Amino acid sequence: MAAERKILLQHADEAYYSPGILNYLAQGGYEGLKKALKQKPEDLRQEVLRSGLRGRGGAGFSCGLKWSLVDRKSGKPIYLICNCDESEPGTFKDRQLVHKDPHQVIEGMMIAAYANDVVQAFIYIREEMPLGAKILQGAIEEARSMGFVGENICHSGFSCDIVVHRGAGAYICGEETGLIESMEGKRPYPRIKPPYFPAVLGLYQCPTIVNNVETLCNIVHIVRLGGEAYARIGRHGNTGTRIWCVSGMVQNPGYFEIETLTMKELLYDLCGGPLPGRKFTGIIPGGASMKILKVDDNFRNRDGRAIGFEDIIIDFDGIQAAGSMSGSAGMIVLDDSVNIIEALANIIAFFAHETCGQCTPCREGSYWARNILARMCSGGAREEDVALLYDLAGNIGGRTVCPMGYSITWPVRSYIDKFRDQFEANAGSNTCGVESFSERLIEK
Amino acid sequence: MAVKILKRRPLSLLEKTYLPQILIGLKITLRNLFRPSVTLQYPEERPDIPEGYRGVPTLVKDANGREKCVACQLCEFVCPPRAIRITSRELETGGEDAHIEKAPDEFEIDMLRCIYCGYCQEVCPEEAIWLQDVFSISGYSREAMVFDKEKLYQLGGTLPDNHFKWDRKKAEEEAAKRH
Amino acid sequence: MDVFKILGITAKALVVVLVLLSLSNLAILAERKVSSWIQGRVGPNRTALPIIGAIPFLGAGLTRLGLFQPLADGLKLLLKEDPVPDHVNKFYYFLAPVAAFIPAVTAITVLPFGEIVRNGTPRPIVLADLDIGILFIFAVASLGVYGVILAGWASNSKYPFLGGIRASAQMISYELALGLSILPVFMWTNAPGSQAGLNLFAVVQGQEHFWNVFWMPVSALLFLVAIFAETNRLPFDMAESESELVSGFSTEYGSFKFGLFFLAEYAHIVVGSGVFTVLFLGGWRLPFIASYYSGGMTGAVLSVLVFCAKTFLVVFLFMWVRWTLPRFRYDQIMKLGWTVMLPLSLLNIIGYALFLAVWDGI
Amino acid sequence: MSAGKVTDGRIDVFIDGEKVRCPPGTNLIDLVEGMGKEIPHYCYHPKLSVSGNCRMCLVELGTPAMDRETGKPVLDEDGAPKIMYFPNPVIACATRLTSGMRVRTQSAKVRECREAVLEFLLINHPLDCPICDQAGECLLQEFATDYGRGYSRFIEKKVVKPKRTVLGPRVMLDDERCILCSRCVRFCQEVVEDDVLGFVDRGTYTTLTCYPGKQLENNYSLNTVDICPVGALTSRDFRFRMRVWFLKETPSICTESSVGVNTLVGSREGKVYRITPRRNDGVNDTWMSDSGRALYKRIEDENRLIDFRVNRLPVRPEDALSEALRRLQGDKVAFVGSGQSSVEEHFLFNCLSRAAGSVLNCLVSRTREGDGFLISNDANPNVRGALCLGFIDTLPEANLTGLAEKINRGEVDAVVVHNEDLTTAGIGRSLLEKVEVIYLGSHGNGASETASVVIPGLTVFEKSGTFINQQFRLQKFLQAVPGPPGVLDDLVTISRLLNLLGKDEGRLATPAAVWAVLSRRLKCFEGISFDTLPETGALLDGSAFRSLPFCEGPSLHFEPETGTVEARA
Repeated sequence: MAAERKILLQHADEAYYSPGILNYLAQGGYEGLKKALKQKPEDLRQEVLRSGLRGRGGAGFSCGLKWSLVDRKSGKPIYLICNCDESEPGTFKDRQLVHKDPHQVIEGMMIAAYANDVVQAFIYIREEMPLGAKILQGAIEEARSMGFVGENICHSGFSCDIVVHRGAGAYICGEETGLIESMEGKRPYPRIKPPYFPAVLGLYQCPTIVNNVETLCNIVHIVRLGGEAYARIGRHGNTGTRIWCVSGMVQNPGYFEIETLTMKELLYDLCGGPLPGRKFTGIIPGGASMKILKVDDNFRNRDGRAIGFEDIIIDFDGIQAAGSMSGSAGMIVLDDSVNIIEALANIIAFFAHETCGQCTPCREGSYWARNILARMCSGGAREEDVALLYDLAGNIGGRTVCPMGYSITWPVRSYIDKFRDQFEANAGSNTCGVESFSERLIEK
Repeated sequence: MAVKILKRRPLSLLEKTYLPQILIGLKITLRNLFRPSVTLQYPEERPDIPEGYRGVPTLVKDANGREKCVACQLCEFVCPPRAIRITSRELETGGEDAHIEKAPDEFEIDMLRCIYCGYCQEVCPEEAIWLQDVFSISGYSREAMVFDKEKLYQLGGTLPDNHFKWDRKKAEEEAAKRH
Repeated sequence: MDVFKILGITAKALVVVLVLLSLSNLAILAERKVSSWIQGRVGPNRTALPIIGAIPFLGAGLTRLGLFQPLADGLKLLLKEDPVPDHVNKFYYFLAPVAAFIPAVTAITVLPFGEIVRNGTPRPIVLADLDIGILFIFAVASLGVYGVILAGWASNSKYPFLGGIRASAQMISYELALGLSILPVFMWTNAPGSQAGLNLFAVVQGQEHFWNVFWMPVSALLFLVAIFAETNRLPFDMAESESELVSGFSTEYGSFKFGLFFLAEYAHIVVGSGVFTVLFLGGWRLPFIASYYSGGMTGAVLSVLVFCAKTFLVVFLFMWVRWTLPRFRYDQIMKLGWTVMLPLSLLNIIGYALFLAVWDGI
Repeated sequence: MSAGKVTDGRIDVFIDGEKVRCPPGTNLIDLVEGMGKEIPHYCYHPKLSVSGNCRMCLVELGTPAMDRETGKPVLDEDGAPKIMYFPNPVIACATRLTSGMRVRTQSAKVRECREAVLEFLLINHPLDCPICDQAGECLLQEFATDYGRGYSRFIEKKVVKPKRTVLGPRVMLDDERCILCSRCVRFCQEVVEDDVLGFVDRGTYTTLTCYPGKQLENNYSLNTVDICPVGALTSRDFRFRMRVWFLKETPSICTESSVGVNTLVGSREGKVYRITPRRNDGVNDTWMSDSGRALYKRIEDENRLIDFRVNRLPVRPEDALSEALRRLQGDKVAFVGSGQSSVEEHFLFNCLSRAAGSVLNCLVSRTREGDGFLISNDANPNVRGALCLGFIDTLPEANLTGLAEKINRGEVDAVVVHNEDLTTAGIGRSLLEKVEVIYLGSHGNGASETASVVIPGLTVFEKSGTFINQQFRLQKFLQAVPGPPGVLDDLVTISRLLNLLGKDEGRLATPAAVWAVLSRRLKCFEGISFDTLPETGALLDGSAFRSLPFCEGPSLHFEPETGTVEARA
C-alpha cells in the first residue's frame, strides 16, 4: 500500500497546527533561514542547483538554472516574486500551503531572496484568495516583528521586505510576464520573449525571479537537508516530493504529497479508486490545460518501454513520457459517467473567458472553439465541425506570446484524438445529451 | 501561322446563269411576305422584358422602404463611362436608422453617358442598384437626363428581398446589450 | 382640228398623266409596304386623314394600309425647305429633275392600255396610236438618263458625279440589249402579210392566244433585265447605290426636286412594266379568251383593269427582286451587259430568225 | 565561410536563402521591407515600440547551432554551419537579427500561420468594407487577398461592439472593426505622451476606450487614424466623405510651422479631401499635427481672392499688371515679402525688388509657442528661404517699424505686398492710405482692402515649389489641385512683372525654370534641380546664418544649436 511522503505538508495537516509563527518556530521554523544566512549566496544557489529542484508552477523548469540566468551585472535591483496566482482548474495546492503554513512560504522566500541578492520580494496572490492574503499579511507582520523579514534579518545585515500584492482577477496573471505587467499596474498582457525575459528585464525592467509557492517552500527543505540529500528524494531529474491535487470521479479526492508513485498507487490506494460501478475513462494529469490521457491506451515510460495506464509514474518525466505534462499537478479524473464533449466544452469555455485578448489566435480562436463546442453540446453540430475544431485549435498553440495558446490546442486536439469516436458520433445529432448546455457556456 | 487555302467548288453551268439562285432567293422573300410581321406596335405594344434584362440603372429600397445604398461608391469606381456621381453623408445616430451609418446624399447617374453595361449592379455589395426593365429614357435637356436620387428611387421602387440587413444588425446589437 | 378636239385630247392626256402619277405614288407606297412585309415589318400604318381616317372600320383599315402615307410624303417633299448648294451649276441643276421627269411621263402617250370594240373593230385605248410606238418609247425613255447625268454633273460634287457617270455607262451598255431583245417580238408580229409594223396594239393583238413570254422566254428575260437596268432598279441601281455613293446623282437634291426624281423613277417603273406587259404578257388579254372585250364600254373598262393588274404584277416583281438581290458591283454590271446580255440577245435574234425561217418555210 | 563572421560591424543573414548584410540587431520586418519584399504585419509600426500581438508576421527562424561545451558552431558533414530552426514560428517584428540567422518568410508553414491568423482576425470583423473609410488602404483587405480563404468557416454570431464611439473631437472609433493591435495606444503613450487610450474587457470582447473623463483631444490625435491598420479609428472630418481610392495623393509640405512636416494631399477632381503625413525620418517621422490637416479648408475660404482689381474694381489681368507696373516704375517702392512664400517666389520677388530699385525689403514674422514636437515657434514655413536668397538679411519682425517710418517720412510711396496683412504688422490703415499698395496674395485681408492693385494668388495646394525648413532642409511640394479659374500662379505674375519692367529673365513661370537659374546663381543651391530634388528633401549649409537668433526651440528632429538630431530611440 503506497503512502504519502509529507515534507512540505509535514506539519500543516497535523491536528491543532495553526498558521501562527509560534507554531512554526516550535517545529523548527526559520532554522533554514538562519542556516542560509550563514552561507554565501553563491553557495546557496549551487546547493539549489545540486538539489535538482524543478519549478512546481507548471513548466518544470530547473529552479537553480532559473536563478543562474538572473542578470546580476546590470546594477539594477533584483526582485523576487512569489507566484501565488493559482488559478488552473484542478489545482489547489498553493492555497493549502498559504493557508496552513504561511511561514514556510515566507522562509522560503527569504532564503531565495538572500541567495539572489534580492532587495524586495513580493507575493502576488490571487484576487480570489482574500483569506490567503490576510493570512500572509499577518504572517509577514509576525515574521517582521521577529526579525525574519525586513531590515537586517537575523542580524545578518541582509535586508529584504515582502509586499503582498493582490492580483487583479485573471488567469493570465499566473503567467510570469503577465504577472509582472499586472504588478506594474497594467493589463496582464504577457510580454514578448525576447527581449523581456524576467531574469533580465522583469518587474520595472529589472531582473526578476518569479517562483511558485511550492517551489519556494521546497527551498526551505533543500537548505535544511542539503542539496545532495534532497536530490535523493524522488527519481533522478524529478527530485523532491510533489503535492498532487486529485479531483473528479474518485472516491477520495484531495491533495497528496507524494514522492514517486504510479497512477495505480495514487488513484486506487490513496484516492480509493473509481466511484462504485464506474470506470475511469480519462485523466487530465496536470490541470485543465494539459492533454488528456485515455485510460485504455498503451503508454510508454521514460525509457521507452510500453506500459499500461496503471504503471505511469507520476512525476515530470513519467507523465511527459506518457504523452502529457504534469503541469501544476492538478489531476482531474474522468469516468464513464462524464460526457467527453461536455467536459471539453467546459474547459474551453473557461479558457475563452480567461484569454487576455492580446494575441489574435488565442483571442479569436478560443471564442470560436467555445462557440463550436457549445453548438456541439446543444445540438448544432455539423459533420465538418470536428475537423474544423481540430484544425483551428492547431492554429493557436505555439503562435502566441505566452504558452496559454496551448491551453486551447492541447485539450481540443488530445480530446479529439483520443475520443474521436464520441465526437464523430455526435456530429449531426441533436444533442450530446446535455440539456441547455450552451446557455451555461455562452458568456453573460 | 499556316495559311490554308480553301478550294472553291466550281459553279455548274446552271449556277453560272444565276437564275436558279435568283429564283431560290425570290422564293425565300416571297415566303417572308406571307409571314406575320414581328414588329411590335410600340408604344401600344410593349415587349416582354426577360429576366436579367439590363435596362436603366435604378436605385431600390429594401422591403421596409429604407434605402439600401450605403454610398460605397464602388459603382462610381467601376462605371466605365463615369456616369455615376455620389456624395455621401453620415447619418445621425438614433431613430429608425440607428444601424445605418452612411447613406448617399446625392446620387446622380448621367443617362446620356450610361452604357447599360450593368457593372454597377454587379459590383454593388448592397444590391441597391439594379438595371431594371425600363429601356426608353428621354428628356428635353442634358440636365433632365442626369437622374438624381429621387428619380432613381422612383424608377427603382422597392425590391422585396430577404436581406433585412439593418434589422439583423439591430437584433444582434440588442442581443448583445442583454448580456 | 377644232378647239374641242384639242381640249378633249388635252383632257385625256391630263387624265392619263394624273393616273400615271397617282400610280407612281401608289407604287412608292407599295414599295414601302412590300419591303416591310418581306422584312417581317409592318410598314407605314400611322398616317391618317382627319375625316376619312375617323370613319369607323374603313378609316382604320385605310390607315393601317398606309394609304394616306403617299399624301404625307408628297406634302413633305413639297413643303420642305429647298436648299440649293452654292457650288452647283444652277441652270442645269434645276433642269435635271425636270429632264428626268418629263420623259418618264411622256412615254405613256403611245402605250395602249386597253381596247375598245367599236363597230366590231377593236381599237386601242391609247393617247396616240403610233405605228412606231416602240421606237417612240425607246427614244423618249432613253432621254430620262439625261436627267440623271445632268444632275450628277450639275451637282458639282463627287458622289453625284460618279452616279451620273455610272448611269450613262450603264445606259449605253444595256440599251443595246434592250433594243435587240424585242426584235423577235416584232419579227413574230410582222409575220408575212401582216401590216403591224412597230405598232404596240398590233403586238397585243398578236398575242391573242399565246403570250409572247412563252414563245420567246429568252427575249422576255433579256428585256426584263434590261429594263431593270434602264430604270436604275436594284440590282442595277448604279446611279444611286447608297451604300457607296451616299445617294448617287441625287445627293445634292432635296425637297421638291428630289421628289421629281423620285416620282420619275417610279413612273419609269410603271411605264416599263406596262411595256413589258404589252410586249410579253399579252397586254389586256387573258389566255384562250379571244374576244372577251366585245361588249363595248364594259369590255373596255375590263381590259384596262386587266392591263393594270398585269402591270402591277410586274411592278411587284420589280420590288420583289429589289428586296431579294444584292447590288451588283459596277464592273459586274459592265461585264454582264457587254459579255452576256449583248451576245445573248444577238444569238437570240439569230436563233429566232432561223426558227422563223424554218417555220415559215414549212 | 563568411556566414557568422562579423565584418565591418555588419553581419550576414539569409532571408529565404538570399544573403543580406545588415547591422546587427536590425529589425527583421524593416530589413525585409528594404529588400522590396513584405512580411505582413498589423501591430508593428517602425516608429513605435514592438508589442507583437497581431501574430501576423510569424516567420520561421533558424540560428546556427552552437556547441554548448566549446561555444563553436556545429558543422554539417559538408562543413556548413548546422542551422537549428525553432520548432515554433517566431514573430518577425520582435526579431533582432544576429549573425548567421536564417529566415523563411514564404514557406508553406509560414503561409499556413498567416492564413490562420487572418482567419482568426476576420471571424469577428464586420463586413463593413462598403462603408469603411479604410477600404482601399486597409491592411486587412490587402492581406485577405493574399492569405484569405475566400469564404468563411465561421457560422456563429460575430461579437457586437459599439460602432460609433466618440473618442475625441476629431476621432471616432468603430469598435467592431478594431483588431486590437494597440498601435494607437502605443502612439499616445510613447509619441505624444498623452496616455488616454487603453483596452477594457478581455478576450475577444476587448474594447478600445478612453480613460473615463478624458478624451483623445491632443493635437496629434489624427495620427492614430493614420496608423490604424483597419478602419476602427476614423477621422471625423474625413469620415464618409470620399473613398480613398479616388484620391490622388500629391506630396506636399505643411505650412503650419517652420518644421516643414512632409504631407500627402489627397484630392479628387480639384477638391482636397484630406491631408495625411508623409514619412520623412529626418523631419516628422510618420506624424503630423491635427491643426496642419485642417489647413486645406483655407482653399475655399470666404475671403479668398479670385479677381484682379484696380482701385477695388475688377479688371482684366493684363490691366491689373500694367497698373501694377506703373506704380512699380516710381523710385520709392518698398517690398514686403512673406514667410509663407516658396523659395522660387522669394527669388523672383527679390529680382523684382532689385529691378524696381526697392528702398526697403522686409518680412513679417509670425511667432507663437510651439509644442516642441512638430509645431515650432515660427509659424512661417520659409523664413530661411528668404534669408538664403538674400531678400532679407535679418530676421523678420512682427512690427514693420522701419517701413512705417519711411512711409511717414515720405520715402516710400508704393508698397508691394505678398500675402501679408500690413494692418496687423504695425502699419495702420491711415498710414497705408498714404501709399499705393500692390497686393499679391491668395486671401483678402486689411492690406488687400486698401490696395490699389490686387492680384490674386494661389495657396500652397495649388502650386509647386520648395520651402526651407528650420533645419535648412530644402523640401519640395507639388501642385495638388488647380487654382480658381483665371487666377495666375504667383510665379507667373511676378515673372511677367519682371519682364514688363524690362528685366528679361526669360520665362521663369515654373519652379523648374526658376531652379535652373537659381542653382547657377546662388552658391548654396549649387547642383540642385527641382525635378531631381529627393522626396525627403536636401539639407543645405545654413552655417552662414547660425549667428541669427532664430526663435525655434527643440522639436522632433531639431535642436536649435545643431540643426538636426538623430531620430529619437
